[in-house]
Amino acid sequence: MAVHTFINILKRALDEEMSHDSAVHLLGEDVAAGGAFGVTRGLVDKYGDHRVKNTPISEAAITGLATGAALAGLKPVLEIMFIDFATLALDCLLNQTAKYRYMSGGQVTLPLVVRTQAGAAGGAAAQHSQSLETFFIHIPGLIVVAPSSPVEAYGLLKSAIRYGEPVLFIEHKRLYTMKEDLPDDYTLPTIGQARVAREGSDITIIAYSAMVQTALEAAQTLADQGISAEVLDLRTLLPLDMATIAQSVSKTHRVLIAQEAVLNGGVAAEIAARIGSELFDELDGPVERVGCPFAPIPFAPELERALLPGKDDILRAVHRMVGHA
Amino acid sequence: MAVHTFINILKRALDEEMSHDSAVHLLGEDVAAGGAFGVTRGLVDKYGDHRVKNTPISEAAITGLATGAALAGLKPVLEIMFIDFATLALDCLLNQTAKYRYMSGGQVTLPLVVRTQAGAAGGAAAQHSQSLETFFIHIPGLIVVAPSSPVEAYGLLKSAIRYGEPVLFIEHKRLYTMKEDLPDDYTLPTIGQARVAREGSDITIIAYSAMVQTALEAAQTLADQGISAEVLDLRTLLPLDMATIAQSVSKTHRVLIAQEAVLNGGVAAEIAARIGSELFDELDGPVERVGCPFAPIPFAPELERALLPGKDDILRAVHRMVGHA
Amino acid sequence: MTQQTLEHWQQMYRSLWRIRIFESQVQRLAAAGEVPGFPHLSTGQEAVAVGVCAHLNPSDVLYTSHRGHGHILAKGSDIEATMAEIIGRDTGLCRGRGGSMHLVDAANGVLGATGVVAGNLALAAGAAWAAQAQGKSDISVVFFGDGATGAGVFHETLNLAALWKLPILFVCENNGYAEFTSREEHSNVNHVSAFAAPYHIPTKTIDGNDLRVVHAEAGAAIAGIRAGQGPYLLECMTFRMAGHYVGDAQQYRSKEEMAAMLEKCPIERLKRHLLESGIDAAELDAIQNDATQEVLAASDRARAAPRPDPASVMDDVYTSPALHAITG
Amino acid sequence: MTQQTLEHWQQMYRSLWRIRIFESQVQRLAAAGEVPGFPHLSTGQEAVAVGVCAHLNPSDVLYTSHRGHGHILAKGSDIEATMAEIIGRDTGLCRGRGGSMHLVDAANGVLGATGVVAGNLALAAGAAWAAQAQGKSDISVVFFGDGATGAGVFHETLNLAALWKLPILFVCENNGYAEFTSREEHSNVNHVSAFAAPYHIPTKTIDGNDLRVVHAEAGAAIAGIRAGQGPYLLECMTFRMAGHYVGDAQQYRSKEEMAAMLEKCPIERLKRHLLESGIDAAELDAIQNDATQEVLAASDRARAAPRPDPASVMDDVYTSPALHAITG
Ligand SMILES: Cc1ncc(C[n+]2csc(CCOP(=O)(O)OP(=O)(O)O)c2C)c(N)n1
Ligand SMILES: Cc1ncc(C[n+]2csc(CCOP(=O)(O)OP(=O)(O)O)c2C)c(N)n1
Ligand SMILES: [Mg+2]
Ligand SMILES: [Mg+2]
Repeated sequence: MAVHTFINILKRALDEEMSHDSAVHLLGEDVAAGGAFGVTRGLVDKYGDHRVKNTPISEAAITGLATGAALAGLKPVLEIMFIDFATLALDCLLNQTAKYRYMSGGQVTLPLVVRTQAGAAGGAAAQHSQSLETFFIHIPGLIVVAPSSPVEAYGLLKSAIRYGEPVLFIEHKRLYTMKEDLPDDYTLPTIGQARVAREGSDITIIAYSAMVQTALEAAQTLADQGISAEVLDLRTLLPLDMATIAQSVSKTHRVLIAQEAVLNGGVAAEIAARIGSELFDELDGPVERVGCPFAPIPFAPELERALLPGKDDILRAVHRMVGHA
Repeated sequence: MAVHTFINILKRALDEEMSHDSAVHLLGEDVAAGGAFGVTRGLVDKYGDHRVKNTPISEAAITGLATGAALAGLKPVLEIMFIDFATLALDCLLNQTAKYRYMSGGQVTLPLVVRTQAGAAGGAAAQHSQSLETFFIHIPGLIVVAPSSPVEAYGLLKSAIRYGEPVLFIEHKRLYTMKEDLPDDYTLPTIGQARVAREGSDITIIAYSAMVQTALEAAQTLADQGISAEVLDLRTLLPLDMATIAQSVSKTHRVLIAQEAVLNGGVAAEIAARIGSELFDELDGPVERVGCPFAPIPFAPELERALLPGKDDILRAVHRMVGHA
Repeated sequence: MTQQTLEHWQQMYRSLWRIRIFESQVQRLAAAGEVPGFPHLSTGQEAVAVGVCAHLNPSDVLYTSHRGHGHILAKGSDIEATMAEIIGRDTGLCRGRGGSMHLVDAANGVLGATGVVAGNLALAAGAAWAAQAQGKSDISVVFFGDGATGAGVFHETLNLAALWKLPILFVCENNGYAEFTSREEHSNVNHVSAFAAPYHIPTKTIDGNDLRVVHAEAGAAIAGIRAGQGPYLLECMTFRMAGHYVGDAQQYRSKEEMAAMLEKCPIERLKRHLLESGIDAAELDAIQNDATQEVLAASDRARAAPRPDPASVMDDVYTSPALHAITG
Repeated sequence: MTQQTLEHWQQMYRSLWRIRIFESQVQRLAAAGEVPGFPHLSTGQEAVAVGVCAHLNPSDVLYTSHRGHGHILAKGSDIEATMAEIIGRDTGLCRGRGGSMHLVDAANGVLGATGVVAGNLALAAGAAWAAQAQGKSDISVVFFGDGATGAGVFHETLNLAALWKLPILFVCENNGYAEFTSREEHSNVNHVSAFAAPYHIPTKTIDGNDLRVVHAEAGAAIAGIRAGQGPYLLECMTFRMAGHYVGDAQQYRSKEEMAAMLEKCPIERLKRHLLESGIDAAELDAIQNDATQEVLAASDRARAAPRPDPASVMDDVYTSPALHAITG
């Protein structure tokens, strides 16, 4: 067992996959220097600059390049420095990458992982703080993964690289310095399966990415107040693991979904809609959502804090839903 | 009163707004020739090529150009030929256009209309058939409008041009040849207000764009079967008119939402989530959705038909929800 | 002419006709309502396809635009399967999922057409990168129109290709139009080859309607690429004899312009040359007839093929069939 | 030197120092934890800002990148309000909503900085189009880094600007780096000015650390633009003396490189020139001191200003306050 930060364990996952499969190549802006956050630091020394490739600031072309390389036999792991700039890659991801297999009638496979980094922290402001995962769950042909902790990131990144589909892998900047033990007997998670992060019986809190940590903190406080909250970590946003959700909801009959993204048209809306339809009879009350109010992320810390959803928002919502403890 | 096609009435709206406000300028690929569908045909002869400007195939730059021009005093109406290519403009729309007013602390206004064309018809295939409105309802700062008929398009386009916010205006290709009378006493609709397209009492069908016509056809059939369906035409997808929705749901207690876009993470999910939360006690059964299964739009007509949601899907859903007539 | 060169030119003459007849047939079928969507014909531009693809192996990768029928046939894809795809049949290259703008024939190195202008230039660079990374001698070729050079990703891709010295041939078919708008209204840059200079990418602007010129210049360019010299940009000046898509009445073009174009028809030009070289007119007619028969017979077989099964509509969204159930 | 030119150069010397001191102060405040986010300093590049902006009127529109403090101060924006924004105060240019990368001062023609590399080049072209359409004589100026030329929209914008003959000055500050990666790893194109040639856009590569050169060349370029000659691309070769952002340890740069840069400091160079022209050293010291006092006093006032009210966080998402309620 060893302690790892999120950043270091991602590097370990990349290192292991590169050493076991020579088709795996890294590319992205500054990846040879380690990228903006140091995730890939040092890998160029081990694998050379033909497998760890710096790119120009050309999000559209490098995404197309990675897509074309995946169609031609490589397993590229592309880094898009901030998810805010993944919009520059969206034409490719939507119109080429995700549709290639379908449009070709199944002739091709496209083993590609696009790592990117999302979320708000520390005044990164409106163009470096967004949570844009929703765009990608609306794209047939993509897989979307959003790990909630270092160990989760390790396992999910390795699984994603081996998965053989185009995967968007979203890392939350607030998690980068989080530390966690990697168990010796660790086994890789299955893409598409959610995880019960904490068991409970009064209410289900569904979350993903950094919000899982927030939900766990809230659940701890709720426990002290006599409310037993189950926390689900979705892990994969596309596809959604409705089976695990159904299991939990059939037990708790109350659901709160928490996300950092703006609520309108967000991932939580899809989950709420599905639960509202498929599990209507299990519900003792409305499915509620916690998320960002409908505004860009402001710069000043007071404003950023005021806007971003956090533990208190979860607590308030749960209290409203189950009655004060 | 005069009969107009969707295409011609859009041209009339543009013509009227250009003649009454010299700040209104058109730009886009082939707009001088009329655009791919002839909407702007002839306007260059009337207003000159300094107000009806052909652009290169540069979706990112022309969207930025229109944004910068709006910030500097023009009221541009930009055409993006297919919404499928609006992804190339998304970085600008998301990171610049929609956020400018907020990020500047309210210093600027941005009166801009981006007209685009969406939806599937006649084998246009995976890259020319999409319904991507969901991307845009997730962007604080934008307004999203999707008219359902010629007269609606006329009024909403004129209102959008005068509105003073950045508006995405989505035209459905299947509606282009639809004809409708423009009443002499027509008054412009208010952006943000939905419309009851047909009154009913057993179930509310919420739709927008071409799907409103499909829903109206379904409602007619349902009426023959003794089921009274109310059809709401959202008109504006962002913001959502929850007041009109609430009014209808409080009457019918059953809701079906119909969209052409793939369901997962779509506009209907947001509506379902809001109704599930805000109107939970009004519901006699689960809120259901009809939409496209999770796949790209295939080319062959048999496949396109098999995938696209239509009247029969609405009928089936309603029958399930209210019991066979 | 030696027997060998003679046969070589005869074969290319045949290849030109196969494309021309194929697309006339697409046009006919479209008029009869048998072609879904809006196919774009390369009529008048066939010499580019034939001259470039003559130098390609099946393992070389080809990407093309919305106007790609000719390139794909010239690379050797099956006529029947190509036509079957364009008319939406289950026996089509893509089982009827793709259509004219999304033709893919992976087994033949055709990685595909795209309906997004400039949308696959970077993918072609990716294929070149993969070949380079895998130590293969294959190259990547991508065809695109002059309008595509207005798209930013074209320039991003040139930069990457030059920087990484990728084995890729960029072939621009400059037909002077993007849809209904002439080149002058799109750009001050008359010659697309000008875009190569900043990156030190070798380039040439050539007469794309002269098959002999295209063949020679493409051959030289490809030899250089295979020798490790990195990317090359070949600009072929040509004319779109048909409308932008089948059904375009081309009111934006003058009669003079249309007439001048006919003069430059690449098939007529090769024919004149072959006749001058002493080949028998009857022999050329026989080639033309033969190509016509071949294409029409393939087209008929394609038209007799079954339509896709609606129940298969969710196939192949993902590699794993299990995923459809989860997300459908 | 005439009295007038003397005063002119003294004012620009002062302007250089104001920027230098301002950014040292940002760095100090950042180290003390008073600056949210990750500000980027233009230390070493000030001559570009001062030399170009000396030719601008308040009604000319300025756009800049993530490294824009200098440009904005040189255009004449208020020091206190600029600092207040960078430290997130309610009295800041953008009421604390924007921060260092999103400075906007519309009343002064500063339409803003952006955190998206190359993200506002086309907006700047839009401002130029609006001026042209409205028959104004204003021009638009956009500053960007060499890395931004890797982005497709840069090329799309050049094409549009040339085609529409827009009154816009593109100013590239080529500092040889994009973040931690040197220009050689980004592109084969050493000089950004090479990108202008295909479009026939006039261009020059100049020494961006020599204020006199920048001032003269920018003046000539802007005069041409105002005279209706269309766009101009000015490439200023310069050096980023600070890290990419405050906190960057710059381990990717050698000691020699760092030392060589100091030699080229634009302020030292102007100072040497002014001394050689016979200006008194004491006078220059006085200017420096004066600028220092001005900036530090403004900074102190900014630091004493109130923080934004959290209750105002939903203001200005839309123009109409009614919309917040509907969508909030
Ligand atoms: C990104 C994008 N924008 C717009 C279109 C619509 N469109 C289809 S073909 C075309 C013109 C293309 O011109 P060119 O590249 O010269 O190719 P050509 O048709 O002349 O062969 C346009 C604008 C598109 N398909 N993709
Ligand atoms: C579209 C986009 N991609 C990546 C980034 C991350 N990033 C910020 S600054 C920068 C380097 C910019 O280099 P250059 O344009 O030369 O400007 P400089 O920092 O040297 O002034 C990068 C890659 C970004 N902000 N935007
Ligand atoms: Mg063309
Ligand atoms: Mg730089």
